[in-house]
Amino acid sequence: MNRRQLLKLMGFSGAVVAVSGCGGAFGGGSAGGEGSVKVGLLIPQSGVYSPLGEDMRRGWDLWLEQNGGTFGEYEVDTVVADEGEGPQTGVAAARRLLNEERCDVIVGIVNSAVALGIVDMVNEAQKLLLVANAGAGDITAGQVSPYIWRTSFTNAQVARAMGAHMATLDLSGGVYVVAPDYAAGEEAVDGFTAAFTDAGGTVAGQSMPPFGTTQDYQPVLSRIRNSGAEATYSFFAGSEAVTFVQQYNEFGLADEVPLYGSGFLTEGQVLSAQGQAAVDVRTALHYSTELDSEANSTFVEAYEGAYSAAPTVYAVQTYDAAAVLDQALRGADALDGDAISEELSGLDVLASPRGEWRFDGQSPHQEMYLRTVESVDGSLVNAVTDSLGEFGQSS
Amino acid sequence: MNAHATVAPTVESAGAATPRGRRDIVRVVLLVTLVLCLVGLPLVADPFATTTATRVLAFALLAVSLDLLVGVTGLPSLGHAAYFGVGAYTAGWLSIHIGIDGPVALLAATLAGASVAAATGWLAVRSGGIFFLMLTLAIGEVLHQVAHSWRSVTGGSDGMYGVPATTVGGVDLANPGFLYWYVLGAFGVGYLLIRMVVRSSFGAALRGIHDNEPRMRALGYPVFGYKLAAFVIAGAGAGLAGGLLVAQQRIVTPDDLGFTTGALVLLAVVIGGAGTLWGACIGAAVVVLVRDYFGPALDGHGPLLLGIVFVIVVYVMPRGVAGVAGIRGKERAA
Amino acid sequence: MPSILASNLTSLLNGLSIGFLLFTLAVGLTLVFGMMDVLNLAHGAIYLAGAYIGWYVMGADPTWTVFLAALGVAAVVGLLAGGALSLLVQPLASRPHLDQALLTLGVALILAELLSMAFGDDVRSVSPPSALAGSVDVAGGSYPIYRLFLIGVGLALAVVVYLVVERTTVGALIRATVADRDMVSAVGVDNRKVRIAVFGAGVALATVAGVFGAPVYGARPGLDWTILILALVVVVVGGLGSIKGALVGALLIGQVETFGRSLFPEFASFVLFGALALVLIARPRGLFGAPTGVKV
Amino acid sequence: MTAVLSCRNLSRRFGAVHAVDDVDLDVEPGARHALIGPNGAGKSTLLHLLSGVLSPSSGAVALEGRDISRLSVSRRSRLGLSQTFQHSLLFLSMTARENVALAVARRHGVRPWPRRRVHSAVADRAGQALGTVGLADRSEVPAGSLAHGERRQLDIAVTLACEPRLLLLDEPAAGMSPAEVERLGALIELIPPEVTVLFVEHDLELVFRLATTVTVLHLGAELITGTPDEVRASDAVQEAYLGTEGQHTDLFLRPEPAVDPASR
Repeated sequence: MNRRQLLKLMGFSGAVVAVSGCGGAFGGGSAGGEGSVKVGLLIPQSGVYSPLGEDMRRGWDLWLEQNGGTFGEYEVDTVVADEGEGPQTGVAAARRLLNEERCDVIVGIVNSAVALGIVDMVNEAQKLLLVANAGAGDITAGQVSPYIWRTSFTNAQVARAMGAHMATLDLSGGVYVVAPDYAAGEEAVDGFTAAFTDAGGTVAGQSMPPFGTTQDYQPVLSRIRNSGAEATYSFFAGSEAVTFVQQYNEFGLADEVPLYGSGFLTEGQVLSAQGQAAVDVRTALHYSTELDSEANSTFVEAYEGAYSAAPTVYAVQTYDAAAVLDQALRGADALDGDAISEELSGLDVLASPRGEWRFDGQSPHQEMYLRTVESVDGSLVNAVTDSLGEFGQSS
Repeated sequence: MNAHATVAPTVESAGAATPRGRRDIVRVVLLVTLVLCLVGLPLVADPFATTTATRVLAFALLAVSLDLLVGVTGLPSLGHAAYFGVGAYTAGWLSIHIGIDGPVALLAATLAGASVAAATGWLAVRSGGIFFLMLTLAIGEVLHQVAHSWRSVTGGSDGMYGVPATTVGGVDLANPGFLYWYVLGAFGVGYLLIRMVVRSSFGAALRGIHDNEPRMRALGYPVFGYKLAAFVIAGAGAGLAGGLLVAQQRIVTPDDLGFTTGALVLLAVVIGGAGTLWGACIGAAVVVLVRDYFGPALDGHGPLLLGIVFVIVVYVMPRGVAGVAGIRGKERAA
Repeated sequence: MPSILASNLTSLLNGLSIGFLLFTLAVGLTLVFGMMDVLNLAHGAIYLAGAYIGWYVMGADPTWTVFLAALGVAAVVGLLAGGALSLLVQPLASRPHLDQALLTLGVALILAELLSMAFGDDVRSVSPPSALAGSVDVAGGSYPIYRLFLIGVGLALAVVVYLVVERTTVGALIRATVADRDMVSAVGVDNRKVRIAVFGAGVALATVAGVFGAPVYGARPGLDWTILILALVVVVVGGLGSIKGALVGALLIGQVETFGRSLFPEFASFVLFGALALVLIARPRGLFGAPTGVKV
Repeated sequence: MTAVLSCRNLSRRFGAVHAVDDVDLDVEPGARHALIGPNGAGKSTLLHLLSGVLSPSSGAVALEGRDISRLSVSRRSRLGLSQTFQHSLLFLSMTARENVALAVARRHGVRPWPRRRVHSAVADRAGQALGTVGLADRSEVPAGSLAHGERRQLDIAVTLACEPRLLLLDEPAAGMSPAEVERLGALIELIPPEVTVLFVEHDLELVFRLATTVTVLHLGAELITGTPDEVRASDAVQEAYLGTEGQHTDLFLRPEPAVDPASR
């Protein structure tokens, strides 16, 4: 009986909609005023990723400040929303930016799950999403969406660079591979292992400790020691990177088995928290503050002037996101996803503090650097010791 | 056999009939207004508000199902989100890989929630009070880890994404308004079913267990079985709610069955006043609005607002919490 | 193979040091529960406050003096915070467990946010006092001295707690209260002051544990929940309200977290809660919890 | 005639204490069987062993010839063995009628959906049971608001509503005023003769008024079982246990502090 009543109600409301044909949830809506572009900056402001969010915001603000706050002819109106720690907050915040704030473009996103979680939303809204950090390959692989582009990296891309490099070292005892047990960790492990073994390297062992709940890496460190490996490749970020690098040193492995990793292992604030334990750790990444180029030194100087802090790769990626949007909006005749995407696919080489890069598909094709942590005047930096060649999402 | 036995209890109730009848009319009017407002919402609200309301409904059903445990049976669970997640993953997986119709996915989600609740609940319902709280927390965390680690099925921390828009009879409900009605309908069914359980003799027995478990045993009730049954029904409700969540959110991540979700839904039940199902819905609305609507705009201070709400509720709304009274007494007595 | 023996020895030792750190953490939680019937879910956030105090006071290269100063500051802050929390909880004394637990959960959310505002969201790592920095060779591998120090601290604390509880009048009152709260109040002991003091002491143990733990776990947002869950598992495994249980539970969970994880790396995510579930299946009230289902 | 309830070699130890020590007991059909003895004699423990609240260390309990030693409280209850508790255990947040209804409803089958006809049958039966114990006009009062004596009455109504074959009463008169005890006595006398009653009671006057058989427990063991007159006349009880005639009332009538665990 209840069900019939319910169905009746549903039918009734359906009829109302059919008649009225408009209203509330069913209406469309277009973005802000003439001559301005509304950008939703979706970055973590709370939770464990918030330091990254801070860097991203600075990169974004810095570019706008340097370039008069406009993309092409458009005034930029930035709305910031909190991505939080994951999709529960991030997806809701994205929806707010798209539906409530009616943003034309969304920029940012640290957590891959958030990016993947809003794919459908972006597709349906036909708005551009420019990912400025999240590294899951799937975000821009296999045409998930024509509207999702990225100015950062893929997890596998960075790992492959290190894998290819380590295969050229004389490590007859093999390399031990460690990454947290989650999607990004797995992508890094797969990317590293494929590139490393293809080039003739031997993997001495592999551990994937639980993500987010591991406080103590001693069991892993014991296994590394017992494996007889001559080097360790690791993928860690944030607090796990701090803990891992410090314990790697405390348990005496740093002197015996050199530590390598993807660059997030020693990037930004993480490095200063690790302190001396991080010295001599070698990582691969597409940026370092120590890059010797004019573009970079100008950028670093401006950044340090504005924020009294050294820039990070996260700031650069968002800085570049602004630059990319600027280029695209110079040519675009509209602010919808199709128009901007078309402009993006036509872009050539982009100049950036990280060096020149271009889009390979919808993700950067860029040079990777070998970085070694060194102590310079009492503070730690990622000195650039080598170039690892150019890598794209798939090659 | 006793003179008192012949006293007729009907005299009193006959006298009370008229005011009660009037109260019933007021109630019906209120109810109809409420239903009309709920149904009419997408006609006036913008898509964002409509979508938020859809989320509120999914979360409210989760809270209602938890209320069956916390408020009615007196079993405070911190791990109820686990069954919510199980339902969401089930519905999501079936939609992605088999492409089944929305209502079928919901049914599957309900069954999955119930089966996992049955498989894990026997462990939890052996205990009560704080120990039940901890065991459910442990079960929730284990399932959370499974969601994290079983990447081939769940997609791990990236979540199970790319869930297609819900279809009903082959028509897809990409429009937030239609989706809202679909979720509202399913919510209504779930709510009424749980309300029916609460009002049945079984529900009375559950309240008896809440109030005085040893006495229920002495009356011959198989208490363990009843608690397990309540746990399974609550799990089914949570599974259905999970199916509704994925219909709206179209991604499921391990966070959806984590500790935070479990704690938030418990908060929702407490805000609304444990033991009253509609109260749990109001609590759910408050929690979702704070988290999804106001939270993202607060420069990252959403959790602070939530904490303050938490504290205020515990202090200022003791009636809201009255339903869980008795946990303490029971624990002593057991 | 000797190296496998060595690594197992290291695991064992490490489990011991983690276990004793967990004990300093859990004993406060279990004390407050046993005495006041309050499951203090703000314990993790309070630990984190202690860790931030450690970070703030100790600086880059701390000496013994600075380390002791940090412990002192943490203890004082903890006592005051505990007293305040006890007053917050007081009005809810007649309400069920869940209400008080929920209040402390709200306090935990607020405190964590305040800490994040005050200290930022960066990961802070803390150096041990310089005398304890560095590593020594243990069983063929090197092992951080500070962790050995933690074993000593934990042992000392266990002895102190034992002496206080078993040999002093306050301890007798504590034991009596844990055994039968109503009896103690019926006898006419004004335990209001005692309760404030015990709450203060329990919370101070958490902040002190924060300082001790800072050189191992650092200080960062989110650590509060990790720590809370570990502490809860410890006290539930040991039996809520039992101090002996907290010790045994902490040492057990310490081994589970190190030895268990190294024995079953593929199930590392599950060993903690697996152990909890196993203990509760066998003994629904924990190892040293009150016996179940006897009285009606 | 076989005993309704019998136990053989029943023992229960708490650590080194033999609370119940090798007790044999037979309760005849229709009997009003009293268990007496001073505090610590093991009366309540024995009752709990019979009802299943406690499990025996050794020995067996049989209900109408069927071994029930390993059955749970609720199984025993369904077999027709019901009990009241020393401190009335009631559903304090529910009305008196709802308390009784819970007892009645189980026998009508519990279902997770509404059944109007059964519901009204249950309500009628509950009202009747309340009438039987003299609480008809208190049926809509929450059990928590009832006076102590009324709670006892309600407790008995709830237990009777289970339609037991054997009723175990644990100190039904504890904490009652003389007037209430008088009413209680009348109430117990009204229990249908086909229901066997086994009760523990300190109030000897009530015991000798109601009992057809009396068992005296001492230090966990059975001292004597017999008719009230036999027990009264027993030298063993008089001398070894009750002391002199003048003291025995004091021994047995010491009022117990009435504490209800569920109301705190």
